[in-house]
Amino acid sequence: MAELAVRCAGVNLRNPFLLASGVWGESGESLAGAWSAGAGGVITKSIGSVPRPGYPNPTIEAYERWGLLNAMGLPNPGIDEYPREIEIARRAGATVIGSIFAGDPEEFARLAVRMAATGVVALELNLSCPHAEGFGTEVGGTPENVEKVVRAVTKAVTIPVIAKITPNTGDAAGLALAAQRGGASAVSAINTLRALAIDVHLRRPVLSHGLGGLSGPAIKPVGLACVWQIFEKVTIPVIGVGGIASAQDALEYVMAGARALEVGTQVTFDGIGVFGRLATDLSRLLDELGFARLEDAVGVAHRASSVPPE
Amino acid sequence: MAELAVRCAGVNLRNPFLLASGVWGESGESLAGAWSAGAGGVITKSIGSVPRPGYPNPTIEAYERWGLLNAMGLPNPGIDEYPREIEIARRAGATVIGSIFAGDPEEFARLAVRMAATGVVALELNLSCPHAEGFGTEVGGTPENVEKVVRAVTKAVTIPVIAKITPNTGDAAGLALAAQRGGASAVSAINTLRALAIDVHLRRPVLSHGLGGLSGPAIKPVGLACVWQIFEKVTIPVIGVGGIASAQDALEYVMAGARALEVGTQVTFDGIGVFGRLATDLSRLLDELGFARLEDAVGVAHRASSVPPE
Amino acid sequence: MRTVVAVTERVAETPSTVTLRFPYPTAAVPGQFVMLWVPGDDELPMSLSYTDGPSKGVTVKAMGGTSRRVQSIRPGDRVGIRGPYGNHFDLSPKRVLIVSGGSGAAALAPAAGRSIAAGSSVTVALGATRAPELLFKERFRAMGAHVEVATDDGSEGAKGFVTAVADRLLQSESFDAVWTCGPEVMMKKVIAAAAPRSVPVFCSLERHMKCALGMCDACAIGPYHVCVDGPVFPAPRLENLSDFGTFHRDSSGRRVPL
Amino acid sequence: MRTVVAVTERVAETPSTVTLRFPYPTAAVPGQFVMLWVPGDDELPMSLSYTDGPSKGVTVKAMGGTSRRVQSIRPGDRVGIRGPYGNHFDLSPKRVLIVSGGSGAAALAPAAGRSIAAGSSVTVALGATRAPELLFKERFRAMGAHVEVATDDGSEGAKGFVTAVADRLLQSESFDAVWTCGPEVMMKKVIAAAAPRSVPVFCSLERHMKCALGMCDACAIGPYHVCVDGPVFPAPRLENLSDFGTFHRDSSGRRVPL
Ligand SMILES: Cc1cc2nc3c(=O)[nH]c(=O)nc-3n(C[C@H](O)[C@H](O)[C@H](O)COP(=O)(O)OP(=O)(O)OC[C@H]3O[C@@H](n4cnc5c(N)ncnc54)[C@H](O)[C@@H]3O)c2cc1C
Ligand SMILES: Cc1cc2nc3c(=O)[nH]c(=O)nc-3n(C[C@H](O)[C@H](O)[C@H](O)COP(=O)(O)OP(=O)(O)OC[C@H]3O[C@@H](n4cnc5c(N)ncnc54)[C@H](O)[C@@H]3O)c2cc1C
Ligand SMILES: Cc1cc2nc3c(=O)[nH]c(=O)nc-3n(C[C@H](O)[C@H](O)[C@H](O)COP(=O)(O)O)c2cc1C
Ligand SMILES: Cc1cc2nc3c(=O)[nH]c(=O)nc-3n(C[C@H](O)[C@H](O)[C@H](O)COP(=O)(O)O)c2cc1C
Ligand code: FES
Ligand code: FES
Repeated sequence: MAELAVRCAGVNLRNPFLLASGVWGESGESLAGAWSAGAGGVITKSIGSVPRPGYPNPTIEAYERWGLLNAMGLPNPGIDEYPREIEIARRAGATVIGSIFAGDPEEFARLAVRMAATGVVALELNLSCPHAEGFGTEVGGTPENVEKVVRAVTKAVTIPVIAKITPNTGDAAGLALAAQRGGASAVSAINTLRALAIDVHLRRPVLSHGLGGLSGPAIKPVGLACVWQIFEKVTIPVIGVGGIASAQDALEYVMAGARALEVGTQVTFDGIGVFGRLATDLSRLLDELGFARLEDAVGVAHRASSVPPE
Repeated sequence: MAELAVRCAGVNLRNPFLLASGVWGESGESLAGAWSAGAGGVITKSIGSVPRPGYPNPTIEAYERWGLLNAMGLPNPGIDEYPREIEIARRAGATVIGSIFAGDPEEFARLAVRMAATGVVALELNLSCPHAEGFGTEVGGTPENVEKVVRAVTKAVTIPVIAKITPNTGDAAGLALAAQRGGASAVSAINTLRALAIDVHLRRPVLSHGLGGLSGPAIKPVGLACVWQIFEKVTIPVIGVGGIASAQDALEYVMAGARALEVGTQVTFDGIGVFGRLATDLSRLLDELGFARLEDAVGVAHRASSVPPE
Repeated sequence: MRTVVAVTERVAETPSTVTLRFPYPTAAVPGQFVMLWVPGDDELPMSLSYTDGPSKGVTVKAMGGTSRRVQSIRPGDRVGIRGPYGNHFDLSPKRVLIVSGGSGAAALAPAAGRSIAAGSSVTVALGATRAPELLFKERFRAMGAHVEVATDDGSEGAKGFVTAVADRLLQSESFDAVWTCGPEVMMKKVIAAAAPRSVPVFCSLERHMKCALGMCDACAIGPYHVCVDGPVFPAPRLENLSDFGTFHRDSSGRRVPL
Repeated sequence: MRTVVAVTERVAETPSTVTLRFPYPTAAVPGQFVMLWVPGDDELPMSLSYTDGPSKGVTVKAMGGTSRRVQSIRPGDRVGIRGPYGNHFDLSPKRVLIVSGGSGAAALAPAAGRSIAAGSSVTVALGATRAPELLFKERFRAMGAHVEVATDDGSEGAKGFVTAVADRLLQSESFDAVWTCGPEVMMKKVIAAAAPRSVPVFCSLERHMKCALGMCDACAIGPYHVCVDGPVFPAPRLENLSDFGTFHRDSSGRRVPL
């Protein structure tokens, strides 16, 4: 069986499949559950400085098995209470990455210090929420802002920092490059695509917040393009996320340049067992395609292609 | 039956469903065919100054019935030969809108004059091809460029000008506003989302060009968000496009702010009969929901919503 | 994924509970719940109090803002429905004791109905704060269930907690299963009462819900998500959960005392 | 949507044509085509010259760059396949005349095979530039078809156009249908020859193709898209099309003389 273990952003992962932030990540038991279901690591729900209830329901809308729209509104228990949950996950042996969000570089830095103190192996900075005012494009929409936030955080903590890049931009690679300049150990892409659903009977948006973010298989082609473009520009590892539902999807991301992967929405469609299945299937697929190690497949599609990137 | 006829961008449409640019739009007979199948109007393939063969195959990849990836590479017969095709469509009685693409404002203006001379009722400027170097973000990626191109064109011609906005941006509404400043009579949104597919067996991108554009149902939620945000900012009419497959999809766009609609990918999944079906179904749906005219539904979801736009 | 339906019927069941009926042909099983969207307000999980046939129903108790708003809904008003979600009661036991506290009867009544129709005998220990709040008392009786009542103020039946009635019934009669829905402290007592007699207990839990799809983690309790692993849990799954009967999570995911 | 397969067999059929066989279990009907992707080069429409069973095949004539490249493919090399696409020959006629020019036999051979297997009698007028280029002559004979040959240089069979052979056969025998594939000028002549005898003619057309999904318009001829409305057309659909036999469209969509 092909070797799935990878080292990414200075963290050893038993396999590349991380639980994506915002899914099963509010309680320590759920994080532990994802770990024991076979995830290579778990990323917490994005945690802020204070508890946040999020938006009223409806907060989600599903499209068959190909897409999911959400505007949870970054609900989270806040950094004062959350260490308890991380402790539960760590006691279960999980490799935990702490996701945080904030409104400016200083708040990010303060939060980062608190999150690092919980013993997480790395931080992921949510620079890309498409629907929470003040926490999305405001901090992650321009290379300048991305660089400032990442620099503030990398100065404040010693653990690796992963910058999660928004796809709601004309130039994801430019944002990733800014994160690299700011000192990020890796970038992850993509978060959800800004999106909307309307109920024609009620003549109003379905989600209480109106705008939300699209995830699931529908965004895989978009995530792949972002990872591809980012891989061409940065030297730090790229973590691929968006619509991964099968080992083949995973390998597409890896060949486009991803060293690790995050899986979110598919947990809804398949249950948490998706992690065990993905790892087994990917190992088999690599065998079949003649790769001894996942690592050997990272970015290979760039070499084959005779076409210059855009 | 509810009234589907609308006036949009100074053009009278017998129904709001326009054939989207790039689908069935290379030959005059096909344009005429879409018209006789019931389209409210037809938009030509984007035409350039000289003939362009486009990229080699593979140029498309389909995802079941929810998405389609393409990088045709803007193949077109060029403005010297294309008037022949428009003539065929016009003789068949079709309301024809001429789509053009170019590399800078001056070329846009020159082409616009030639296209206007063919007797099309309006122009659509393709400011948003996600995969053709020099013709996509370069001309449509910033408000400054959009405004310049639109102004150059509106100064050069007297017929209405529609600016087609890219969704590969953090701020589609800002681009639309720039188009309005430049004198556009309407904006259309969205073009395809930049996307990629990789063949894991061959370790290379599927499309010969590598990057392409995603269309079809998968992008409907994204298109709706763009139209929603644009409608909040501009006073000119908005034309909704992206993933329209049913009357309900169409009405979502209308309630989000669209006065007219374009349909592309669904022609692949349903055949050209989709136009007749959409018109009949939409008229029925409007009846059922108590709208006497399509016009009465334009933008109504904004009024119901208590939530401020982002 | 949501269906917008016009409410066809509104029944004031007790001073604090209202049943709404609406057309929703999707098949459902007693114990399952739907997400009920009150446009412009919120979307709440609600057990189906009527599961059979094309017309479904929910029975809502006035609690906070949204449930009060639900009560003001009139026939013709439109709500959004998605679901049904979650697991359900196993209807195979032949002699069932139902222990219902407050609005818990909403989840239990359709289970009793199908069970009796299939030939089981059902006894209901029905609790409420006071006599007029006894939910579905007549409905249970009309089905052919044997109903025993407890009220906090003694205005009808035994005075005090319904768990005392349940305890007595468990001592005097034999049951194959106990189904219970109501405050978690009540359900904890029911589990304790049934334990010496080795009667399996199934509890229907309520937790804050957002997605109802097993994703957002809002409804997490221990290793479970009530929306997909529940709402019905066999007692052994709950007994070792420190939060059962003591803590739940609020909308932000903070653990707060029940 | 594409399946990448390893070619299992390569057969040099004539000096200019090569058959590639590959595993592709999806069902296909004679007349349909696939899109054959030569990684790193291009993707071309190719009629299935073998439609039955899990192993399909295409037979490719060396034309321009890509088709030459196809010919250099060896067993074990991988190609992408999608499809089959398009309509197919109606196999119900009992007495069929096939008129094949050049690589047209690729589309016609499997139709002949199934037709004969179903009890029809098939006569083939097989044309080529010279004797070694007569594609599938032995294959047609082995099926039980009656084969008459024409070559441009007279190196085998009648000297001259295969249409002359077809004309003679149409005069001397009775047919229920004519199937033809080859250069459009040839097919035009076949239509003309069959007209006086009122035998319906079905032509398999080739046009530049990109999507094969009836969308990109590359393959438009008159009101039709060859990829979805064809490739097989009954003659009356073609007769009034000004481009039939005269113009096609190049990759840019320009009308260029055939
Ligand atoms: C599976 C399930 C079935 C239920 N069935 C019924 C039923 O049949 N009848 C009935 O009256 N109630 C039922 N409930 C409870 C109901 O969903 C609400 O909790 C209750 O109506 C109070 O809502 P509120 O917004 O009016 O109260 P609030 O004043 O907003 O809050 C009161 C309490 O309700 C909780 N609550 C608020 N929003 C939610 C939410 N989205 N999900 C869960 N709890 C929430 C709060 O945490 C708080 O503890 C059920 C809950 C669940 C989880
Ligand atoms: C439905 C259909 C079935 C076909 N079946 C066969 C077959 O069984 N055997 C066979 O040898 N050929 C077949 N062809 C023709 C084949 O697709 C190519 O046109 C031919 O192989 C020449 O390709 P090339 O790139 O080598 O030539 P080029 O030198 O590139 O071009 C030569 C000619 O081929 C045409 N061509 C190039 N690319 C395409 C394309 N994507 N689609 C269509 N035409 C193209 C050009 O317009 C030009 O006229 C079929 C075509 C169609 C439409
Ligand atoms: C319900 C939900 C909540 C999410 N919450 C967060 C979050 O708090 N922080 C974050 O960085 N990403 C969040 N995301 C985005 C995911 O982590 C992921 O980037 C995105 O969903 C794409 O991956 P997927 O298609 O596998 O779900 C959330 C996604 C969903 C569906
Ligand atoms: C094959 C294909 C070709 C296209 N070509 C063009 C084009 O030439 N000019 C243009 O403005 N848009 C082009 N588009 C974009 C469509 O007009 C439309 O904006 C997009 O596909 C979204 O709509 P849909 O989901 O209904 O297809 C093309 C789309 C497809 C699928
Ligand atoms: S309500 Fe979201 S996981 Fe249960
Ligand atoms: S090949 Fe695209 S329409 Fe036929």
